[in-house]
Amino acid sequence: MKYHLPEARVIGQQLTGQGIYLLNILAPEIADLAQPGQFVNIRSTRQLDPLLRRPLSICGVDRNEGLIRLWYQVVGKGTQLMCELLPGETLDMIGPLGRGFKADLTGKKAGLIGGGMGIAPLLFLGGELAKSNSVMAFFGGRNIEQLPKQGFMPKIPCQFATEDGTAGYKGLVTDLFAKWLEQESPDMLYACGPKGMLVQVVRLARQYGIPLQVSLEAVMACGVGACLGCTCAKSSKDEEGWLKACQDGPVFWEQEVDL
Amino acid sequence: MKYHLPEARVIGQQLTGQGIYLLNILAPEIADLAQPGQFVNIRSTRQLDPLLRRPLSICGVDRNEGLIRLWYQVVGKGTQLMCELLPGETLDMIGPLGRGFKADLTGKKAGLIGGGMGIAPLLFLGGELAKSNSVMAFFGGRNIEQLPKQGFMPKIPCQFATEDGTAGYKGLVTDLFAKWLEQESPDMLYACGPKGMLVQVVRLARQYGIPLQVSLEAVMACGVGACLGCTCAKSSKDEEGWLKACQDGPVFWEQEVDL
Amino acid sequence: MSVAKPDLSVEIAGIKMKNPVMTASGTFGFGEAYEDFFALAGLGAVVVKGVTPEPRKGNTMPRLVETTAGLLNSIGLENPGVETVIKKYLPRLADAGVPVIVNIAGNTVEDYCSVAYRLSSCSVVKGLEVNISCPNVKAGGIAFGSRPESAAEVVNAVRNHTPLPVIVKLSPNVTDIAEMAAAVEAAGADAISLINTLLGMAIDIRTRRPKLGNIMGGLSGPAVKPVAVRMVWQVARRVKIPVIGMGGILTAEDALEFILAGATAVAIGTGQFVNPRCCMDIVEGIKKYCETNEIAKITALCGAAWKEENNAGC
Amino acid sequence: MSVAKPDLSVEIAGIKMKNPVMTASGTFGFGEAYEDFFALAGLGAVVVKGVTPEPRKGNTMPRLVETTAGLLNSIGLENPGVETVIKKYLPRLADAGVPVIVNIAGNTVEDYCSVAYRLSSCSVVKGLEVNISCPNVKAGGIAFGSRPESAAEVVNAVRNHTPLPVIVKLSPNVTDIAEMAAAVEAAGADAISLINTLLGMAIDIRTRRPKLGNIMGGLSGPAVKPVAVRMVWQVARRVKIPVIGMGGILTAEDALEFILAGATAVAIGTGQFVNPRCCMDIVEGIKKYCETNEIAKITALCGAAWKEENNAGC
Ligand SMILES: Cc1cc2nc3c(=O)[nH]c(=O)nc-3n(C[C@H](O)[C@H](O)[C@H](O)COP(=O)(O)OP(=O)(O)OC[C@H]3O[C@@H](n4cnc5c(N)ncnc54)[C@H](O)[C@@H]3O)c2cc1C
Ligand SMILES: Cc1cc2nc3c(=O)[nH]c(=O)nc-3n(C[C@H](O)[C@H](O)[C@H](O)COP(=O)(O)OP(=O)(O)OC[C@H]3O[C@@H](n4cnc5c(N)ncnc54)[C@H](O)[C@@H]3O)c2cc1C
Ligand SMILES: Cc1cc2nc3c(=O)[nH]c(=O)nc-3n(C[C@H](O)[C@H](O)[C@H](O)COP(=O)(O)O)c2cc1C
Ligand SMILES: Cc1cc2nc3c(=O)[nH]c(=O)nc-3n(C[C@H](O)[C@H](O)[C@H](O)COP(=O)(O)O)c2cc1C
Ligand code: FES
Ligand code: FES
Repeated sequence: MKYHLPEARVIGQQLTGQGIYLLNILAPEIADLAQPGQFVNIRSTRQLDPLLRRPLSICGVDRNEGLIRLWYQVVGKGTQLMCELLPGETLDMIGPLGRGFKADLTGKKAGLIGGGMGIAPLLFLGGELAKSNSVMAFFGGRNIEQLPKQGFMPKIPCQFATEDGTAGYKGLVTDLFAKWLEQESPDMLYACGPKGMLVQVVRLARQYGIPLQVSLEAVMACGVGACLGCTCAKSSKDEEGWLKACQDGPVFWEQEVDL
Repeated sequence: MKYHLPEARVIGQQLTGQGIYLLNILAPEIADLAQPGQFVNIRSTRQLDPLLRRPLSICGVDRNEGLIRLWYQVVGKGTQLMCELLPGETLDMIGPLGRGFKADLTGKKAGLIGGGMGIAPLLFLGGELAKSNSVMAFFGGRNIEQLPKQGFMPKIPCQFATEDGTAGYKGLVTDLFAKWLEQESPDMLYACGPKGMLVQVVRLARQYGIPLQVSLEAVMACGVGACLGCTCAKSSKDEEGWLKACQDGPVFWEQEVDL
Repeated sequence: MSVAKPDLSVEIAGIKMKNPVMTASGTFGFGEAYEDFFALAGLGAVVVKGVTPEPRKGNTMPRLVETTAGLLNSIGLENPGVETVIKKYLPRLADAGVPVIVNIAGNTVEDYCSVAYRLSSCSVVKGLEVNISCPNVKAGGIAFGSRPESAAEVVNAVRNHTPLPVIVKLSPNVTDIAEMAAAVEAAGADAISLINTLLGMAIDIRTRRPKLGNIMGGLSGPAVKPVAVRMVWQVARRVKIPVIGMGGILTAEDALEFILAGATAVAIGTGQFVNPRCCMDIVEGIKKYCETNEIAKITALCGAAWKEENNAGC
Repeated sequence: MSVAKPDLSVEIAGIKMKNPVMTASGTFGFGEAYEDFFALAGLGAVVVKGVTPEPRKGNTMPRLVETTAGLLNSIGLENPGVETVIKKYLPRLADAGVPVIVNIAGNTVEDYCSVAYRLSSCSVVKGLEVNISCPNVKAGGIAFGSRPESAAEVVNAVRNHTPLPVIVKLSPNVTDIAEMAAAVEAAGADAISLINTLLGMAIDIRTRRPKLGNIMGGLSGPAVKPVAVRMVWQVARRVKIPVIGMGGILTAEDALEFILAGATAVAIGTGQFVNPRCCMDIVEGIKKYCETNEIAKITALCGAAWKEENNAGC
């Protein structure tokens, strides 16, 4: 079931790093159903510029309070308008959308690899997985501004990497992850982030033979499978056709897709 | 001289009646030059919907503080966005624009007739004229909500009319004005308001042989004489061509135009 | 005073619709995408995605670019092919309580005919919408819909391969839309729908390359509405068959503009992406307009903007 | 690293411009309207309002309607006629330090020729822009610019009545813009400018009548940009003469899109209404882009979106 909340109320918004915001929205129907890896599609103006909704991963929920949390970076006019929203104002939201992570594990060991804003869905996922599994997260960004902060981080063991060394390991998050893989044997891997990072993670997962789920991005118009705009290439060369990031994904088994 | 203030600061905004707002903006350059009857052309969003500026009459200035005052009704998306502006926020403004009222009178008697939001420029004008002339204003609206209130009214004698009788005379403002004309012999008349009202005022002014200036409205794109979109019909049948409301007006001698 | 229960029903080429609001092909999947937001039975008709004889993979990515108040798409008619559509997608629509219209496409006249013929035996299909904006491979890729002769050829051929009502969907990328309309009317079209998308493109100044994988794409959304209303006006004044208007409709006010311009019905495409209840909100808005303005039958508004002009002239 | 002083100068048919930013005809009066906001000398060229042999009253009101991210206008070529323009308006531009291009219009081929001839003796005029979107009264009101033959006829005739550079301004309301461009190039055009406005209309659902006094009007502004970029791309790849791109340019990013699509220069119309310093902001923005991206000469970017494509293919 998907819900359309034309007037979901902003409960609070805070800056967590330069140009990066954490937004709390009252959306009980969506909070109730949302699974890690799913997203919402948002309009934050009644005007027609920007015209289309903007997809954002659900980064956390508070089912008691009926809240969902988004963590996003301002990159253009849609996110700019969003970050100007004050508590009490409303935005127009559809969700929960898409196929989330398969995370029905118990007593397993899971590795999470996130880069940039791709960390957002992994925060939700990490909290859920940690309830009955052992989890290790690897989160990387260009600098400390891009990393998640105490307060909206789930309580999971986590290693940070920044390209400029302002926090954690100086370098790529995949380096940290590769080192960890040398010693550990996780049962499942989850990744979300820039394409270059995903390609590395796929390589490592294959090398060690560990199942991997990746969350992909694509430009979207409808978000609900109607427009066929958000295609991702299927990996199997024999089978014709594409996958829809908004409906078949955004989370795929790495074998399903051609990055 | 016209100024472009891309970030004129909102100092305060208040509701003066249902859907009608009084907006104070810091715009020292414009406040300095503005003459009654002139207008500003405003954008209150950085997005491209609505695309064009919206013309609003200058309803008052505070030259010491560098403020201009606008009094407007919310009728569509441009004015809706404007009324949501909070103190400290900015709007993009060009002004002062157009030809204002000829008001270099001393020791004369002037009559002002305003209907609906057409009262806005007459508030500025009335205050200026009253400094060295005797002024009587006739302001009408559909109901009490539409009338100007103490606090932003210049101190001039004034008779109100409302169509529903919620304030002042119950009926048309032109009736009040007509009665006044039976007893008084003003030297100059000034009118701004809906077309039907202006037609009546012109009829009366001609009947009594009193010079009349009218302020007209037209849909505008540029506001500065570039697009030729805001034409008003010239009255003289022999001479070809149109007048530009934004440049030749918005104030005209009634003889110049064909209402 | 107001009309209590305005009659919103319209008829297009024998297809009875409870109201004039349809979906635009390619923006509503096969009717399943918006089922969580409203019931199909609330619509006047459902027009499904363009169907070709064989499955089509569609164009390369990226396929979407947002422009100011518009959307450029280059989906490239991705579809599972007519057989799969008949087997997997149409059956679900049998009990939806709404007429189903299938949009058909092809690269040759034979393509169109074979899809039309194949769909004619499906009881769920109540009409065909012929998308003539497709490139004619035998004519070097010039769209069928860009010349009156080639448009008429397709329409005539399809007409002879189906007993179903044939709605012809015109391309707006032409010098004289009324001439195109007259040509397809003469060739046997039962109704005309317009506009398909305006050909457009966008360039990324960072990469210095076109933003769409396919370089060019079709522009839809509010940006194109003035062009669409103009074309509906021109076509409705020219032909006798009913017109379905579309292009940038997001609200009931937009829809009414098209109806006043001469459209018997309207279709919503990009509007659904913006508001997933768009079609239903429009049905309700049209109803309210009729109530307030004492319009007993919506058909009375069709073309009123120029019919009243004519009356005024009498 | 960055280029310290990028060379923004371009040349269109012998007209030397210090940068590629021009005004669009009909949106800048005769150069006086925006003088409080920036000096004309900062522009690449000034293109003034369309001029006809006799004074024109223009169309009835209302002449403007805002649409979503667009503007419909039906000014109807209001202008004081060529003699008054020469006497009253052009002299003020003599010392402005910017090339002046006069847009010319007419209802017959003779109209165009007489204005062209008359303007050729004015030293201030550095080029003519021929607006072929005007209705040809001898052909029942069909625009000159909607058929290659009639477009070529006007251009050829004007070419024979002036030694000045002839820029031909194409109408976008055609099936094949590249064919139109090729026709006017063959007929002697020195440059091509595009796009003029897209024919559109809007209806008031309250009065149920068209919003424009003239019923239809021309659509401009951001809404049309994707169509304009596409047409510039198609035309620039087809012809050898330089192209001036316009249609919805509001920012330097927009202007660069047109340049990458193949425009040598760009013109700003509706953008000036939105931002009275639009042209100047664009000049500065282009300069900054060149600096940051190490573009020593702006001409290197002309058509880069497809020239690089070709290179990549080698
Ligand atoms: C499933 C999904 C989940 C996402 N989750 C997050 C998240 O949790 N946090 C976050 O910061 N970002 C997330 N993104 C990216 C986010 O959608 C874009 O940053 C946002 O749409 C940009 O909008 P804008 O108007 O600010 O920028 P624009 O001015 O529109 O564009 C800026 C850049 O963003 C890209 N973009 C624009 N529209 C879309 C779109 N509809 N889909 C994808 N990319 C687009 C453009 O290609 C461009 O490169 C997610 C994207 C997807 C598809
Ligand atoms: C010189 C001048 C002075 C004005 N002064 C005042 C004033 O002091 N107070 C006040 O309340 N209103 C004034 N107006 C009217 C005001 O400009 C419009 O109400 C406003 O532009 C509507 O914008 P919108 O986006 O809210 O409405 P829209 O949704 O754009 O339209 C609502 C209505 O307003 C009309 N309108 C829209 N744009 C314009 C435009 N550019 N010019 C004229 N009419 C337009 C439309 O025709 C429509 O009927 C003035 C108009 C002019 C020309
Ligand atoms: C993503 C997308 C896919 C489309 N696919 C088709 C199609 O398969 N067949 C067709 O005839 N039109 C197709 N169209 C055109 C629409 O049906 C419609 O004519 C056009 O979008 C204008 O309407 P709108 O502005 O309401 O979207 C498509 C449009 C979009 C945006
Ligand atoms: C109000 C207005 C008047 C115009 N007058 C003319 C004209 O006289 N001659 C002409 O060739 N084009 C005219 N145009 C078209 C513009 O020059 C330009 O081609 C078009 O508006 C697209 O550019 P834009 O989107 O930047 O406005 C006019 C456009 C507008 C908006
Ligand atoms: S965004 Fe429309 S199908 Fe995925
Ligand atoms: S608004 Fe453009 S000339 Fe008056």
